[in-house]
Amino acid sequence: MTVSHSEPSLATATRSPLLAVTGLAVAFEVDGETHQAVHEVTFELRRGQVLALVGESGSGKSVTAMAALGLLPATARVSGSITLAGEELVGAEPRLLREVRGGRIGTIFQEPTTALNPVFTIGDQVAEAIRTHREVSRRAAAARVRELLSAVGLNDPERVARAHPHELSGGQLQRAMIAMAISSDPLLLIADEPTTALDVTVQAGILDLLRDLRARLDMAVLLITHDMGVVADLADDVVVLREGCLVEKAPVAQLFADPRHEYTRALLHAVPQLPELRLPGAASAEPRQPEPPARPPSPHAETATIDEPAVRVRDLVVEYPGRRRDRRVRAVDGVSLDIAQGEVVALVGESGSGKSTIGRALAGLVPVTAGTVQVVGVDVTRAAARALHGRELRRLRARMGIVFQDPASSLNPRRTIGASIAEPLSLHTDLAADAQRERVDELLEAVELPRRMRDRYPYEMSGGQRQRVAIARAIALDPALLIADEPTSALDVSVQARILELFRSVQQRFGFACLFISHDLAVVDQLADRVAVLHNGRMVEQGPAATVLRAPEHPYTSRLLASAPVADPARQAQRRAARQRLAA
Amino acid sequence: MSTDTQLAPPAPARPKKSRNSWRRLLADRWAVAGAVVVAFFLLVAVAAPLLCAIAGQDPYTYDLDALTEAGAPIGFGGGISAEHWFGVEPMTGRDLFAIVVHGARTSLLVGVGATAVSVFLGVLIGLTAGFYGGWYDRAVSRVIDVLLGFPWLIFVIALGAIVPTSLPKPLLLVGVLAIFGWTSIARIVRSQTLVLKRRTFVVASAAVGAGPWHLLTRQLLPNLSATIIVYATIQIPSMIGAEAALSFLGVGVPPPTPAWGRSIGDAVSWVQTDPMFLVFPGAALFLVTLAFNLFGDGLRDAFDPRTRGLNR
Amino acid sequence: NANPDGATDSGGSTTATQKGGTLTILSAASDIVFDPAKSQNLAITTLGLVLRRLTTWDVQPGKPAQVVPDLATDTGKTSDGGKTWTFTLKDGLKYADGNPITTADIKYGIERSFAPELSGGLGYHKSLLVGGAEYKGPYSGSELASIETPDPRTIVFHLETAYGDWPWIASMPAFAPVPKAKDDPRKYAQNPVASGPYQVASYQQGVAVKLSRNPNWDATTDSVRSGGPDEVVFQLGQDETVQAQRLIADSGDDQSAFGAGFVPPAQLVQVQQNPAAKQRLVTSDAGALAYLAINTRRGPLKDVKVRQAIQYAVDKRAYQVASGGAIGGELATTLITPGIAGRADYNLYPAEPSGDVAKAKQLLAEAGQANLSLTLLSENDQQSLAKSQAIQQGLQRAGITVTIKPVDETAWTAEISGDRGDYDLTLASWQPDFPSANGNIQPLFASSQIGGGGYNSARYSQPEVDKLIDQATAETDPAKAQALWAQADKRIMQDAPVVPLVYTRNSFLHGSLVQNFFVPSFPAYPNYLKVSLKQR
Amino acid sequence: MRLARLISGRLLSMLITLLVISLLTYAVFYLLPSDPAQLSCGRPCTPERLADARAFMGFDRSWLQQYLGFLGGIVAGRTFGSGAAAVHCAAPCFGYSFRLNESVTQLIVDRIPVTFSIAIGAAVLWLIIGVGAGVLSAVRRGGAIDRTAMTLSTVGVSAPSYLVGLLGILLFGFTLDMVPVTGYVPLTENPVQWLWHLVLPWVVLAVLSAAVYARLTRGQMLEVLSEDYIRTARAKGLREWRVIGRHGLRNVLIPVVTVFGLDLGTLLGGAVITERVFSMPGLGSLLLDAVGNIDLPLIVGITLFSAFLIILANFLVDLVYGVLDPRAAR
Ligand SMILES: Nc1ncnc2c1ncn2[C@@H]1O[C@H](COP(=O)(O)OP(=O)(O)OP(=O)(O)O)[C@@H](O)[C@H]1O
Ligand SMILES: Nc1ncnc2c1ncn2[C@@H]1O[C@H](COP(=O)(O)OP(=O)(O)OP(=O)(O)O)[C@@H](O)[C@H]1O
Ligand SMILES: [Mg+2]
Ligand SMILES: [Mg+2]
Repeated sequence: MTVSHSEPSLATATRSPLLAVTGLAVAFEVDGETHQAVHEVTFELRRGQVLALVGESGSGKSVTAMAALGLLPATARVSGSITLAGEELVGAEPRLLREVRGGRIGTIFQEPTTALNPVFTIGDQVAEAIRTHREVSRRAAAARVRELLSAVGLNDPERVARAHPHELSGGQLQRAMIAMAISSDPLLLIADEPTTALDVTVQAGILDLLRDLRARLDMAVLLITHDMGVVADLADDVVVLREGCLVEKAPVAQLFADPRHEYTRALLHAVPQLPELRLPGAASAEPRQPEPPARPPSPHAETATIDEPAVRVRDLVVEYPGRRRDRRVRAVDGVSLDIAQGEVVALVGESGSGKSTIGRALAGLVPVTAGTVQVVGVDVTRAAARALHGRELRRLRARMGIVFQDPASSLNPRRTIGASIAEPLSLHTDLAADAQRERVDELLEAVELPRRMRDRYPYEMSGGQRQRVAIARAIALDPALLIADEPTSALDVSVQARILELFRSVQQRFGFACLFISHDLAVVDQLADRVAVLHNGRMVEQGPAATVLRAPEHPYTSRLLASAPVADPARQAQRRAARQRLAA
Repeated sequence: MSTDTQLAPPAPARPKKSRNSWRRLLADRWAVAGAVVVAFFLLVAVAAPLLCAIAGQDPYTYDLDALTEAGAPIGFGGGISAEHWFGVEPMTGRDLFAIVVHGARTSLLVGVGATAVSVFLGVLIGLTAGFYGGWYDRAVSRVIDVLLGFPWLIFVIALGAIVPTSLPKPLLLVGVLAIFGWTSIARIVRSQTLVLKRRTFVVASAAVGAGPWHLLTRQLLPNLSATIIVYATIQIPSMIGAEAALSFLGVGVPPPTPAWGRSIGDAVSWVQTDPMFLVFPGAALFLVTLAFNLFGDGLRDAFDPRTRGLNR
Repeated sequence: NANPDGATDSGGSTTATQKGGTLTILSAASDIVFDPAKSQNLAITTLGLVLRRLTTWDVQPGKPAQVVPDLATDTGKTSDGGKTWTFTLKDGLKYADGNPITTADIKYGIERSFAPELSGGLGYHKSLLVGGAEYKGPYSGSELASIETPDPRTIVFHLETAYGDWPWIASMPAFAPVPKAKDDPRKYAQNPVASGPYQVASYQQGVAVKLSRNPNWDATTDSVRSGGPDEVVFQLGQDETVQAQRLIADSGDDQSAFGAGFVPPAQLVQVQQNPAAKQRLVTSDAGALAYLAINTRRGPLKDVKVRQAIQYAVDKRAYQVASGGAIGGELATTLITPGIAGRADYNLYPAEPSGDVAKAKQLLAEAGQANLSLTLLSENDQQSLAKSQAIQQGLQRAGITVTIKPVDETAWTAEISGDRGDYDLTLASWQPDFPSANGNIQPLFASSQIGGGGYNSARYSQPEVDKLIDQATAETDPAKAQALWAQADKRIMQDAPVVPLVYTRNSFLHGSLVQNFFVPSFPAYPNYLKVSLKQR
Repeated sequence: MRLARLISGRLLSMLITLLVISLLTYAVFYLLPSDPAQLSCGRPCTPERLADARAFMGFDRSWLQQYLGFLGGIVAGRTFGSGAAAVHCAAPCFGYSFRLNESVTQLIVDRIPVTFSIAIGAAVLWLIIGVGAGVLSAVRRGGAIDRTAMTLSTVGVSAPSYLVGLLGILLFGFTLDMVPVTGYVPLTENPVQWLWHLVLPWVVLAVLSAAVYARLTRGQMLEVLSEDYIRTARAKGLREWRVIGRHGLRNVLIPVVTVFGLDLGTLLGGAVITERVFSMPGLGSLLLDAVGNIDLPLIVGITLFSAFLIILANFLVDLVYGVLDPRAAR
């Protein structure tokens, strides 16, 4: 992979386009009113080319992609033209669409949790995708499934294949989704935020995989992402969308070097920068002893009593019951962690290493196998054991805010987002209906959503919009502890920057403690006081953010930092080379 | 309301969500038609004496002159005439119009009442059983097993003999029907709750400190509404039919109080000789059922915001 | 006119018997009890095909039933005014298995009817025979001394009191011979030792019973059975309406079938509109007495005036229509039914068929009972309820509010024959078990029959009537007895414990190949013993 | 292992449930206005004969004593009557019907083939028709198929079974003369006739029940079709029927299977009216007969048997939940 990034677009410029989107416009009907989601978008994609579709959250990226597959809901009105190798896809015959879908176009959906059928195993679902377009025996398909699953970096393909979606972590699901999408060697891969739930090491692996596919199969990729590092790493050309309009279209190098449009500039400007990495000469394999921070660096540290941390986790073990008793999954293995009041602790680590599980354990949402979890002095383990909905636990939860990893599934499909955001308010405050509405509007504005969205249902929103709803709900009550599981994974950098700003300001105002689970090291660096690194359910390193991110001790942490992409095509190419050397 | 909210700009009277649902419902022609028919029958039930007064008939008076000697109605369509709009009942000569109109009272009261009570009980019990699980669920499941396995036929016979004649029959009926009727809806609701309660949005709601009641009513129930509405609308005719069966066992409203179920039961054997005897009460029951179902479907769609966006 | 133009083929007809074929009898019952001790069969129906008794009935269309000898040479001789009865068997009688029939077997058959294990049959003899009240059957090893069998062909009965109708009693199922060696009380009901023209070939509970010819049956010894078909098949558990539809359709095997049950009113109307089917409809002249029983022990109903008012208030015409019109029954005024020897026709409460409301109101006013409210205990089938409503509607006109209380058949039986008697009115019908006025009056009006399983549903107790019943029962001279019964009939009606409504007429359908199918006046059921099939 | 424990636990609770049901049946029977002894007293009946009959049938004892006797019979067998007429009913004795002179177990066993033939065939038919119609009308929501199917299903739910049976007989049996109208031919005797005689009852029961399934399936399917994973399935390029038949249906099945368990369990205990109309000697007609003759041992026997089937069906359905949707497993 030494091809430079401006070359492919030149090399393929002479070929006829594989995918041509011309004057695409999509409008949704929302309660009798039309809402134009995409305006007159035109772009082309050639074989072997990677086109990144970037832009603000809610700008119509996913809608554009779905339009190509003819998978928009019936409330959508699509005009314009989308051709695949010359064949019109808008309003095409079901037969043609069927053959295109999954066969010539593979799709990675934005939210893997809801996109996978809960009642079938991952293996079944991937095998089905294979067998739909190819005549292969069941056994051969099963073998290919295992192969694909390990190709996407899943360590235990056997278990993952047998698992049902709810038994896997967000990143594992996302990789299963990717395996499914590439299973039939498509001509075109639509990858809608394919790596949002992946830690940077795994993400790097996936990006390598995609690059490899492109090289081997001359596959084109329509990459939708907000991660400018990923864009820099993979894309040949970039299309920038904003509010449904195409604002800029340029080869990647040119875009990063010399963005034309003001919005693009703002976007690039908002990309958080990773600190300069100082790789230690000899990385010690020994994990650091988890130690309570000697002096919490938070501005509110003075008000917090040091001997009464907001969260005290000791030797936490969480096991999930397997289908059989010997198949139990030990997701968290002897983790100890303290979060002082007003402190932001970031939890980073490999996908599937138990980050979300720890978050859930803090809220008393998973049964704890061993160890203790105390939140603001209350033993969650005991409270949770007594009854999942015990009064004590409920009081505790009133002071907790949680952003779940997958916002789509954490919102009730039958309730408007206004109602969902108002839920904690009506549960724990005695605000009148009007006051509640006002507060909801305030919160919506705080997360950069227009007020009119209040009456939308979750399915009528984009992934990033839903994620912001989840954030709004979590901070509605000014919690004492915020557990945020990848809260900005679906947000474009500009919105992310504003959300992070919001976080900071709210945190400064109320001084809540925060467990911040993220794979975006730059964000972690901006926000966290301390960082804890998780690997295979064990805590491998823990310390002040500045130390861990700049001078990591554990090799895994080093690998992690080395894998983080930067939003600069040229530098990213160097980093990639460096990382590959490190791995070798 | 506090005083300062008075000064606030007037908020829309209703939260928009319900307005949306209503608008969706009103936009559904079939649902509206269903609602209109249901309303029509309710009106007929309420105004039964008046209607009969207009027709100059009552459901109790025999008119043997309208019958042949063998007891079959004389004339076209089961004795349809200016006097007897729907003809007459064979063997008695009672006015069928009056019987159908008055029958609406009993049948709608019992059918809708028993359905409402049994669905309420079933949903409450099924929802809580599925949600809480554990010993409570096991206990509920066993109670359901007992009720389902219980020989209700002989129970009802015994009951018919024990209850004093003075007890208001419709109440008794609704009670008996509800006691034996809640079990199936409870099991259905329970089965779906088992899955629903593990959905992330329910967990998310619990995580913000929602109590069981809130989870049950705000998170689970809306997602069960489709099943509940559909099941409830199917239940109504069964209840009306069961009312007839019970009245034969001495627990229902005793004859000659008109009831559709009984009229239909009586009419079955006349289906060849006097089909109109079956057609009128049968059509009434069919129409009401259809109307409830159409309305129920509309309601279901209105409550499910996503349905309209189904792709093809 | 007893013959309404609706039913032309009243009673049925007879022609010469043709032999052969398979006769199908459709029955709603789920099983047939062939055990003579447990059977309540009439002499001319199912059991008569398989089992013979000492005496039997000779029924002919249009003629009253007569008691005739069956196994015996005559209908019994009494030497002491009806207390001792002697019968002698015919010569050369054999069971289906070839063994000779002896009087010891008859004695044994009667004895086993006393066993509690085999209760359920017709037991008129049980309280008549000396020592019968205490006797508990042969299975505990004891015999009944009041039945003597001095030789295998002679049998002598000693009765507690004189009983003129004993020859009729000797025609009851229990008087069929049961060889002790073949008696298995558990299985005898399915596998009796046949003495009649047929034997049980196969028995499937709830499904079918097949009868085949008994090779040892000798037609010359049997005056009442013709043994026409080669096989008789009972199809059990047949829904009445479906039965009627099958017979109306008259296709295939159903052409050689008849229905054992009455044709339901709706199908009766249908048959009357269908000329082909109408030809195959047979209606009895008169049958059971349908009546409204007034519980004479209840509050205002104790007052004879009130009961008389009810006599006038009842709308017999509506009742008749509810029973299917004229084809369903003839209006009744007496207790003894037509077809019973000695019946006197009279009407103590003359009124229009639909009653005399004014008179009823007047009587009620005299009794000071202007606003009566009564419960009517009704069986819960559709027809009973229709009839109950006809009564209700009639009484309503006189200001008597009637509440119908439907209960299922067994509960109804328990209620009216039990000791509690918690009802004001009830509808019942009664067909005597043997064609004597005794059978009309005694079970319904003797005070001994109140509760304890008796059928005195009016709970009527009148010493004067009891005395008349005793006298008439003991009378061996038929003419004198008949006069006494007629007297009792009138006397009872003066007290108005029941309202005679109609003498029901029973209608039956048969297939087009069925011949010699007729329904006598008594009993108002087809005579199975003579039915034959037209041979093609 | 877990399954074994689950099953043994369930068996125990099943046993207790059956005990409760039998106890209740005895207790209710005691409240019944009818008197079984009366029915077998014969005519004319005297108080002494009544007392004899009662004593022989054991009804002179209190219901609790009778119940204990019944339980004892299951454990140790029972002997009824005395002397030459005594009957013995061997160890798992679920009672003895004096009326039919047969052990209850034998009576039930004899009727099982009929009822099971009716029930299973009908169930298969109605499941196919009902779920098929429901799926079809969900997919073609608001279209002609949807409206027709739903209107027909309204007829199905509101028509009395007796009427449908009778009309079926009149139309197919007499007018068209296509199928035999009544009776049952054992499968072992003549499979063709068996099928032929069962067609009509199956169709009648299916017409009645399919309606419920159609409506339930439709409502549920509409819900499921708007889920994201359906979109994923389509994005794989699956044929529409496979998207709906596999991904959609599987998620619809939980409530459908629940109702199916209830219905099949109940039906296996006897389809009273259908068996009556078609003169099928199944458990339903046996029960009807037993109730009509207040044959307590038989009533208790059939009640327990059908309760057992219902409980079993519910148990199986509970097990199936975990298979249909792993999230329901725990
Ligand atoms: N079914 C729908 N009904 C109505 N509006 C919709 C629907 N789906 C999407 N939208 C709206 O269309 C716009 C574009 O959505 P889209 O999902 O394409 O955003 P996106 O660019 O993918 O954003 P994100 O990065 O947050 O995923 C958004 O404003 C969204 O609210
Ligand atoms: N319900 C479950 N049953 C069995 N195993 C489970 C279950 N939930 C999670 N796991 C497993 O536990 C491990 C930890 O999962 P967790 O969701 O905590 O990972 P994570 O660190 O949040 O990963 P990601 O970054 O991908 O979200 C994973 O290997 C996952 O497969
Ligand atoms: Mg998107
Ligand atoms: Mg996670």
